[in-house]
Amino acid sequence: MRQLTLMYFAWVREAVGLDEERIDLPAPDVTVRDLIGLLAARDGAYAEAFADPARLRAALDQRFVTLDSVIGEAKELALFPPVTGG
Amino acid sequence: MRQLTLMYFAWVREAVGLDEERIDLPAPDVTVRDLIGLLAARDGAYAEAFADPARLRAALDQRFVTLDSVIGEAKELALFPPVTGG
Amino acid sequence: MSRVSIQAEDFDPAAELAALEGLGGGGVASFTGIVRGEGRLVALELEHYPAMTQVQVERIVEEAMSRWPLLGARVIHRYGRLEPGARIVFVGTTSRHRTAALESCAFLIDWLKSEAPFWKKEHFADRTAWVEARAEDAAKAQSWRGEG
Amino acid sequence: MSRVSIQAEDFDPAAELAALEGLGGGGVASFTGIVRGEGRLVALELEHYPAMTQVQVERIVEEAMSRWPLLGARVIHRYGRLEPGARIVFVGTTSRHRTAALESCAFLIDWLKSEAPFWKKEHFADRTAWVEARAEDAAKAQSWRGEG
Repeated sequence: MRQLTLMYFAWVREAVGLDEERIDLPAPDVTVRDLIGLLAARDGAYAEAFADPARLRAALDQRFVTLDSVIGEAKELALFPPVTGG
Repeated sequence: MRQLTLMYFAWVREAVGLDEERIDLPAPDVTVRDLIGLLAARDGAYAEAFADPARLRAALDQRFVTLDSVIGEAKELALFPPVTGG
Repeated sequence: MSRVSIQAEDFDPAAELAALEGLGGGGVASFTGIVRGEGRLVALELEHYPAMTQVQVERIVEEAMSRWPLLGARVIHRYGRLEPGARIVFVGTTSRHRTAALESCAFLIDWLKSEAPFWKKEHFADRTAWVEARAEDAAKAQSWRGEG
Repeated sequence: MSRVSIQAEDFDPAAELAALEGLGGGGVASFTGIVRGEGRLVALELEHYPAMTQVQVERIVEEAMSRWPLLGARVIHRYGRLEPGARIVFVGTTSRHRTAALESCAFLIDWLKSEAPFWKKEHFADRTAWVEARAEDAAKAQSWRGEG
């Protein structure tokens, strides 16, 4: 089973208490939204952070993607709130 | 008969060979366009400079006006090509 | 806070930006116009209408201050003989809102092009030519009429 | 010529403007974003996604270079802890056409707001708060999709 690196930023990082972690990818055709669902099914802190996918944005291998994108061959998935740079 | 100061800029100034001059105002209700006509009726250099009113712009007492504006109580009429600042 | 300078001397954009940054607005936009050295241009000569220029440019700045929530606006426009590479004009604005700073900066430079009493003459080695006003500059300035 | 710096250190807008002026474009536009000291803000903390930031901002700059005839573009974005009055971001562009310089500068700052992986956290004396993205910023960035 292939591994995927998850990275968290801003309040997502603070909520789960981790910068990054590695997880087993259930299947290559899962979507970002599927993974958010898996994370929301974990304990309290995760459940809260990932309860509402509409609050989250994602990047696969450092490219912004929609939540319905398939993980495919990507090595790194970052989850974070909408960006506030500039 | 009231006097009016005429000021010339850019190629208008160069064409007539003067920065400014004073003229007698024929009547207070003449327009800028009327005065341009009077200037065009002068000798060769003036005739050429003022032949085509469409090439000219005007300011009365330091405010841009259209050529159909009446001179009225103004003391200074400037005639020049379209501006090219900035 | 707004200030207009019509001057022969060069200016320091850094000092102008620093003053605008100090007003606490959060966003500072600027535009600097420079003499291009194209077609073997030797110099650009800027003539203006001294009795009118300062007042007219101040009117344009007041218009910008009334249309956008600006904390500051600064305009410097030079006249006289300017060689390629020399600065001609500086517009700087600051606001709490980046869009207000950016739009008012664009508005000011567009309006200076069509509403400030300056005329440019190009000096080449063998001839001189008055710069013709461009219809698109007038259209650009007029396009602000319908907005804001 | 374009350059992107993602850095903790402050920068000197004057040096950046001077470099852009030297490219011979005739028009230089800039925007500098500064931390506002509102609501008793003690500091702003900028977090970013290092593996992504440089590449992503370079993509945005390439997009600007391909949409407008620019001679140069410069973007500097800071991260880390920044106090009120500190500079956060600098965008500078230069072109033969003032409208290209002004529009691309506005485009770049609008896109940095919605497409650069930075997150701002506000530190007050008694609490902290992540800055919420504003719908109007996303709309502003999207508005460039239909143009150019």
